[in-house]
Amino acid sequence: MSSFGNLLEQLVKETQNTSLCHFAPELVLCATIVSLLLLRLLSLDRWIPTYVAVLLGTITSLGLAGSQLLGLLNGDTHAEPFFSGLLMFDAFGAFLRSLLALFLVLVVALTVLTGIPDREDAPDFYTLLLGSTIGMLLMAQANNLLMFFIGIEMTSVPSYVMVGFLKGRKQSSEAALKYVVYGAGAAGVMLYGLSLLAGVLGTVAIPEVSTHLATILGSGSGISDATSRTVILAILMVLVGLAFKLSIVPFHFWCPDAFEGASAEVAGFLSVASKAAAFGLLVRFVYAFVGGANQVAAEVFTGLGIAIGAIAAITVTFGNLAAYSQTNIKRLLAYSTIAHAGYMLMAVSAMIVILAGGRSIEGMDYRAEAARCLEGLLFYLFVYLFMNLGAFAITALLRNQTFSEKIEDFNGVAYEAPVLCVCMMACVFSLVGLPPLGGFWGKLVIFSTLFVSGKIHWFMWVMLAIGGINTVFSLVYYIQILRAMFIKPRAEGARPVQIPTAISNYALLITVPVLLLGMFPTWTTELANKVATILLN
Amino acid sequence: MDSLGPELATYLSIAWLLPLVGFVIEVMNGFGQWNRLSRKAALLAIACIGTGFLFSSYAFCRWGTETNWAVFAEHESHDGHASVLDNPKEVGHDHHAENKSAVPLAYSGKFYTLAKFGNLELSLDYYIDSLTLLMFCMVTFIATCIHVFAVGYMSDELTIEYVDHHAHDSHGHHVHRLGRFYRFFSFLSLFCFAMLGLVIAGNIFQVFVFWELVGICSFLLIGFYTERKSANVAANKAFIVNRVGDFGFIIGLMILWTYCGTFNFTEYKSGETMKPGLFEMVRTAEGELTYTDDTHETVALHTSNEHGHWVAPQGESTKRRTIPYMLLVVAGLGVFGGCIGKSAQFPLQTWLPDAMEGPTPVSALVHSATMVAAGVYLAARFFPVFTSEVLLAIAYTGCITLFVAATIAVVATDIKKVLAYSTISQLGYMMLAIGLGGWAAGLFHLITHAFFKSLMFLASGAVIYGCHHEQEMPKMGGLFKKMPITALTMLVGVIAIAGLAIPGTPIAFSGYHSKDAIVATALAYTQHNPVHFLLFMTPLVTAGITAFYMFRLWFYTFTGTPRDEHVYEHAHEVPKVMFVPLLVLSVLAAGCAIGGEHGQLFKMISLSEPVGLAEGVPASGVAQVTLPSHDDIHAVHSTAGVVALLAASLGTLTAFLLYCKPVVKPENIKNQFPGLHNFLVEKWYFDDLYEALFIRPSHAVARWATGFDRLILDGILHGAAKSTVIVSAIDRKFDEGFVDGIVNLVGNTTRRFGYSLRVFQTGQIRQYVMFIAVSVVALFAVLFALLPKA
Amino acid sequence: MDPLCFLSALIFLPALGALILVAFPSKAVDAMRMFTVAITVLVFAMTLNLWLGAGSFDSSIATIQPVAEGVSKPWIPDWNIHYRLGYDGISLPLVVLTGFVCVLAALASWSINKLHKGYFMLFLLLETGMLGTFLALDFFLFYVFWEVMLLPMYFLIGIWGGPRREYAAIKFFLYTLAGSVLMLIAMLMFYFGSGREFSLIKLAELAQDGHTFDYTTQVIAFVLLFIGFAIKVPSFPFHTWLPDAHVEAPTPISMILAGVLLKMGGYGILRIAFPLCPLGAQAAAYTLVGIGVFSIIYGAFAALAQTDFKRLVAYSSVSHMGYVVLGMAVWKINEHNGTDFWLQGMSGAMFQMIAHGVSSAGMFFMVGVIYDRVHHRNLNEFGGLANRMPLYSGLAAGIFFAGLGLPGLCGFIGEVAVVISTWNFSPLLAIIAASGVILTAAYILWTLQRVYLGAEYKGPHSEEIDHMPFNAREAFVAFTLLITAIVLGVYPAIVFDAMNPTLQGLVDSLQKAAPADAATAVTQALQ
Amino acid sequence: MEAVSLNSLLWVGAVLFVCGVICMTTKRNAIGVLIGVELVLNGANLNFVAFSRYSPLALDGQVAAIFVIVLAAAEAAVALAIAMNFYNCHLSIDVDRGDELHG
Repeated sequence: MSSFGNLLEQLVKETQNTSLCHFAPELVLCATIVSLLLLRLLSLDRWIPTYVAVLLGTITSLGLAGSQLLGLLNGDTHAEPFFSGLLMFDAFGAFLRSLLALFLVLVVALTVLTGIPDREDAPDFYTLLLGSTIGMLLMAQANNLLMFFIGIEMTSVPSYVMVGFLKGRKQSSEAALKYVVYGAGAAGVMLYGLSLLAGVLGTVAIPEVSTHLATILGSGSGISDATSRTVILAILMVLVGLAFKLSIVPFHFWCPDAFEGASAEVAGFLSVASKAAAFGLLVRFVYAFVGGANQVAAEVFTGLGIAIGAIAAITVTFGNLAAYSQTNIKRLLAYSTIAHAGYMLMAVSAMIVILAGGRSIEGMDYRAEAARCLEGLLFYLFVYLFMNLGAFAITALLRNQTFSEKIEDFNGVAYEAPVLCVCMMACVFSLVGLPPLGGFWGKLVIFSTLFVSGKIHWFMWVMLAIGGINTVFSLVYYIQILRAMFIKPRAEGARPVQIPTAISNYALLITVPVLLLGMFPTWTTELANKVATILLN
Repeated sequence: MDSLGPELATYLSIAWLLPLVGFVIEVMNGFGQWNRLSRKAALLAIACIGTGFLFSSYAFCRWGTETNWAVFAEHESHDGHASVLDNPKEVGHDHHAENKSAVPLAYSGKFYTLAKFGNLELSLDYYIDSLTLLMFCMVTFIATCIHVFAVGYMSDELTIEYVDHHAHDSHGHHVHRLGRFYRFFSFLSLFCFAMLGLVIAGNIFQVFVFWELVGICSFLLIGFYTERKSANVAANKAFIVNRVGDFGFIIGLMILWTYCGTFNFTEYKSGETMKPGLFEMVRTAEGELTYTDDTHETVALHTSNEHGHWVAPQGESTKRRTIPYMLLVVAGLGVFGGCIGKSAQFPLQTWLPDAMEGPTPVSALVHSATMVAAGVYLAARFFPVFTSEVLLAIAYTGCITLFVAATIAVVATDIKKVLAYSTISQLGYMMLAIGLGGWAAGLFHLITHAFFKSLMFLASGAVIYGCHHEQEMPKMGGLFKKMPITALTMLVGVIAIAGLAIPGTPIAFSGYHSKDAIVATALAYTQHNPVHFLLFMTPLVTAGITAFYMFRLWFYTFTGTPRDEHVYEHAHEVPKVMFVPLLVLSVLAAGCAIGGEHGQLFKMISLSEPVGLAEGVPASGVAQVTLPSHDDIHAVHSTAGVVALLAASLGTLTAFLLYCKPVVKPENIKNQFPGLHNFLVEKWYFDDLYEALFIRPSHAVARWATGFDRLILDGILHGAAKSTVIVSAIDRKFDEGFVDGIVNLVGNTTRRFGYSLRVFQTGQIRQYVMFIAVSVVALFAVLFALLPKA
Repeated sequence: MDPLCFLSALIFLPALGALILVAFPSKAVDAMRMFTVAITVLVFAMTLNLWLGAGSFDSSIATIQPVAEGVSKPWIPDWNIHYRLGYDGISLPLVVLTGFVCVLAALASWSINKLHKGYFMLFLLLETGMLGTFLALDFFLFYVFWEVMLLPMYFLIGIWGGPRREYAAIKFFLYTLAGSVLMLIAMLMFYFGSGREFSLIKLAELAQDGHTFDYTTQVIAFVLLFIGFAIKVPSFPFHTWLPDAHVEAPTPISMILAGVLLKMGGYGILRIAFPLCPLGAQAAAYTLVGIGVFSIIYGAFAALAQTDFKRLVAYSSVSHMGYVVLGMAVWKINEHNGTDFWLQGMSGAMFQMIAHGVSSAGMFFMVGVIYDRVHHRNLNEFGGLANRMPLYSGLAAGIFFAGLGLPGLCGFIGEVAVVISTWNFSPLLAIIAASGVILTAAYILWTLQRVYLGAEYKGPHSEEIDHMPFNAREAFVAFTLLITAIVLGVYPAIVFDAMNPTLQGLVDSLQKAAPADAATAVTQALQ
Repeated sequence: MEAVSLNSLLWVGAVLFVCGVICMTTKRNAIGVLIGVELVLNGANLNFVAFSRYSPLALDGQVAAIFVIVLAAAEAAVALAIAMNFYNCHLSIDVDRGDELHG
């Protein structure tokens, strides 16, 4: 029993000394949730608006996450697993946590401005929001297949509710039902895959996966035996679950419906945050397999990378084409979200291909190149945070004036809300990927990684071409929004739009980084590169 | 004497640029403060061109003085001009003085560089020889006369409300407009500038530049009555038909530029070294081509040797510049193509009669005396580059032209059209002469023709003015009594062009001498080349026709009984300002060629004759024609003179019998040959032919070009769209108006596809979930199918 | 002033002006107009200073100035991207042209009748984009400026354009974006092929050393780049955006579009496509010449069939810009003149760009003037303007003659220099190209006849012609253009002298990198 | 008692999984769909437990199973709530009635 006692003692010690510190941002968010509930319980929310507490909590969380990131980058602290290896404390995770926390702050600020949860529902809404975020933070740090699933579920369950939060609206309830059914189904498939994976590999700890896998794949019979096939099947099922979160074709169906049914704020939140977290998870998961792959596995994973790339290309194309015919701006942006997930998936695909096949290419520092892929992904996520939130936020802000989210109802608003519309223009052009906006730089980095990985397999060049063509196509539907705002005349008798300065400032606050990231991306790219290099070495 | 070249260049440049200054001032002030009633523009224009004449004359005198007037010294020998060249030669030529006796006296130099590409250089140069000087004097003099005449002729433009009886608005009223006196003179000034620039040009590129400029002046002047559609159409036609010729011109330029690397006529200074011009490159000092092979397929281009001679480097050096003989022919034909356009030669002669829409002084200056002669001038100037094939082509072109135009002139009734056709015909004579090697004869005719044709045009202008803008001869008749001065001066011109003379006496008008020279050349030529007998017969016959239609014109207009009382009633003699130029010109038309081949004018021209022509040129090339020497021509001169005179007299007599003392009614003849008459009246159907051959097809191609996007891509689009419709089972009309170009094709296809994707997005949860299952299975299958089998 | 600062000031002065415009009250239209004109004049003065000012441009130097590798500051160091500026004989004339056309376009902007502030801001931003494109020497920077230009253009056409403005604007945008995506891919090829280098000068050196980029790479890159630039030029078959964009754009924007934007295509070919892929360029030379010739003829024929005045001028641009592509590509050495004919073609092409910048801007302006009065552009419903508006018609005739290629005016020099250099390359194509002179004359003269000549004006709004006389501002713009056309036509050496050393250097280095006509080159070497 | 082989357990799990998927895809009733989800989750759970016995996964598998049960309960609760909400709006829990959002 003493060993158990020792174990327990060690656990407590570890928890107190390191794990809780590392877990501080999440803890702050938990505390915020509790305080929200308490505030309402004590009826204090009459004096203290809910959002004040939420903002306080989220900003604190952001500060903590940021300082952790800085610490890790400066080498003050070092990467280590915590909570007995369930979670991983490293720069990659810290980066995503900071990003998510920052995003959370911005979303909360947006909800304050749009007033989407009314006073009564605010604590519930923020509870769900924060809860979902905590799930995402877990996803970003998951170091264990179980945490993998827990993180996804923690993210998903509150978001189901948030989608259906607009009470009494048919569309909203329908969207939520679709989301939940689809999500639960996907989660089920993924879990089944996880169970197979864990069973076959005999471990749930992600860092151990690669060694176990190498043993299996290297056991002589290659991948043709049942075990290997089971592993591949399992991986595939897990990827289905992730693809659902990322809304990758063909697991994207929920996305437009859910986004259209949900309020723009929620849609914006889901489109960025759940993607960022899921990509974090995907990278970790994939790296676990590919990172230590041997020669046999290299071929398999190059194939896998290309397959993912093909799916990414299909996703981009599908997202862009389907967006053509949309009349609802949220729905249009939902398809745009799908397309952008495709672009980002391209980076992952390039990373897999380079990691798996780069060693055999002479003169290629494959780890550095892979780090560039990851850098591209992280940078893209960072820009995407601003530009996509910007687009959704401005939609939400204008919706509060026009009471509609139809594109045609935004006709001519540019002349009554110039700042918002100019910001929208910047965000939209950034989404298209035009310089000197951040989206361009993100695409450039990703395209460049595709180009480099093309040396390993020509298909990556095809993807590059597809990506390029899609950039052109995407212009057509994005510009519908701007055309409505700037070129079409305001409808006769339309209600005049008046935008308070605070709202304009908020829009500027989101948009200026888009511009700055495009003109001076160095700071961010270097940061992302550092993070990526640390993860991949 | 080194300074003479630049000095002459200075004088001529002043003469050349003064009209430009005049033009600028006239145009500026025309829009500005000058009112519509002011004659200042005319005075300025006359001052400019008059001063230009003085400077030209002074340059001429300077030249004469420096050469001690050797040209006018009595030298019976045809190579008399060699003595002139005892004087030191022109700038920069001293280092190969031993060549000088064979090279015509010429001064060349550069104004400034337009562009320089490595060793290639485009510049504005001058090239001054006796021909240049002569042309300057002739052009400025005639232009001055015509300017003066135009003051009278255009005086009805001095109004603020000019009624144009030939232009109607949509209600059928005459168009009222402001008078445009100043504009007319500013255009005339611009034309003078361009024409003189063409004459002084020292390289073929520069000729092209001014070639185009005279073309545009011609365009502006033909279309002077902008309200008249016919005038606009004629102006366009003139310019565009000329451009067709210029197309050939450019091809010639391209070939020469590519193979010779220069456009200069003669040697020029590039940096510190002298480089050969086109003439030195193509011809030796003896005026012959140098072949590099026995089959005569390649011509060597000369470069400077260590002694400063222009020779072809010997041996199989690849550095030797050569030009395929065929390309030299093509280049010559190309440049001649330009001449065809400008000089209205067959088959581009159709624009000139239409160009008579312009005011008559314009016809006199631009479309008879100067611009149209520029083609002949260029053909002469560029003579050294032409090979025998080109010369033969020139000869036949001239031959056909002179005949075709003369036949049409026989049936023309518009007084100016008759003159226009006669101009074409006479230009044909000039071309013929040049093609036959009668270089000096052709230019001789150019000068004499300039005088008598401008005279006749002005006279016809006077008639038109006197008859209040009536141009149809059938409405005239008997005008001699009303306007005797005009009639008499016109008669001088008619006699001159008909080539009448009293045999055995020196009494002969200018046209006799020059045409005589041409016919003599033709005769000598035919003697050497009997195959080409038509080149003698046709001009001979046409000489008769010429006399016939010119006298027909005169008799028709001035004699007989008035055919239209109204016109006759109002006819009156023209004012002094108009008839004085007529008188001046008639003196020159009659007397400018005094002495014929032994006269000063002919000698002056001969001085510039290309080397080697005097001795004749033996047969060579594909054409195998021999050019007669001066001696040959001289030998047949009297014979030719007699037959030509005979032909002319016959023509005159016929005209007299038909139109003055009608023995036979012209109508009867007309009715006898309705087909032929129609054929001639319709101008040999050239216009219709071109309409069908070129104008309509090019408009069709234009429509095709503009419809390419719509029609072709539309078809593709419809096909693509239809198949997409079937595939996606969506039948929705889409905006056909956007269908324009490939972008739309792609755009619409993708949009369609986008719409079709909505089918999948059914909104039904069960199907969504089904997708999960199906997708997983499908992905699994695909992945396993693709994975490498270890 | 430090050259980098000066060039940056030149580029960003208009952008600064646009920012200042924000502060103007919306009602102060005249103030905004004058302010914009003042800014453009200032920029033009700076460009002139760059050209003529003491010590700023030495026309005898072939390399980039003020220093051979361009003045630069690191911009995005981890990508080795520099903010690198400089000018030489190729870009400087175009920079000056930009300054010049912008002044006149600003003066032509009086006809803009709504949302003045937005218009002038976008106008100035556009100028920044254009100047930046011409002055940038870093591929990435070039690309950024290239794209930056798109946005204002889209809105300028889309908001202030004609009835089908949305369509035209998006068409323009799509075409150019498609081109720039291709350019982007080529850019990546060079970037990674060269070991992460974006400097156009270094890339050119690497490309011309013959080892860094192999033949296949160069051909692919050239095709990508050429399509990107050909869209802008525009060459057949990438030209169909142009008529729409021109027809719908407001007059001053048409002027800029024709006067400057199209030149970027030609400039890109000379600055990037040729130096960076000499082998590819050489392999494609015949195709390029073919495209150039076909564009000349096709554009001219298409122009002949138009009934819309502006569309006609737009197609004439297609035709005229065909000479540019043609002239650049006549890459063949001649036994005696070496690369001189190619140099001539290039110089002619460059000159043609300048000349077309002047003449087409003028033509569009002249169309705009009459459009402002009668509000239609149907060629069959004009006529008689020569009497109604004599000064206008006279100036218009002059400018159209410049487009026609009349000697003494700017259009002639470029066209003729290009055409006569072509025979050396291909006699057949030379002949076809030369036939363009006939068609050009035909459509221009026919246009003049239908618009200015004739007995009377046949279209609607006849009274407006009398109510709105040709005013001094318009006359000034037209006069300036005509005088420039004449000066360039009479003394083209001012432009040729400025650009010839640079072009000579370019031609020599390209010929060295990809010897044309190898047999001849060997023979020459043996001697 | 003869020990049940791993494969047999996995087969049961697989059957559960497939049944669940079929249930999800065919049931029109929202509750039925949720039942399908539960079947799928339980199939996975069975795998975990089975592996915990037969593979090095050991206790981790059982822990995972417990967590999954908890999460499944939470999810089911939320899903039912959402289904209730849907019913309130549509007066039906036929999932095919939710077809407003499409295209």
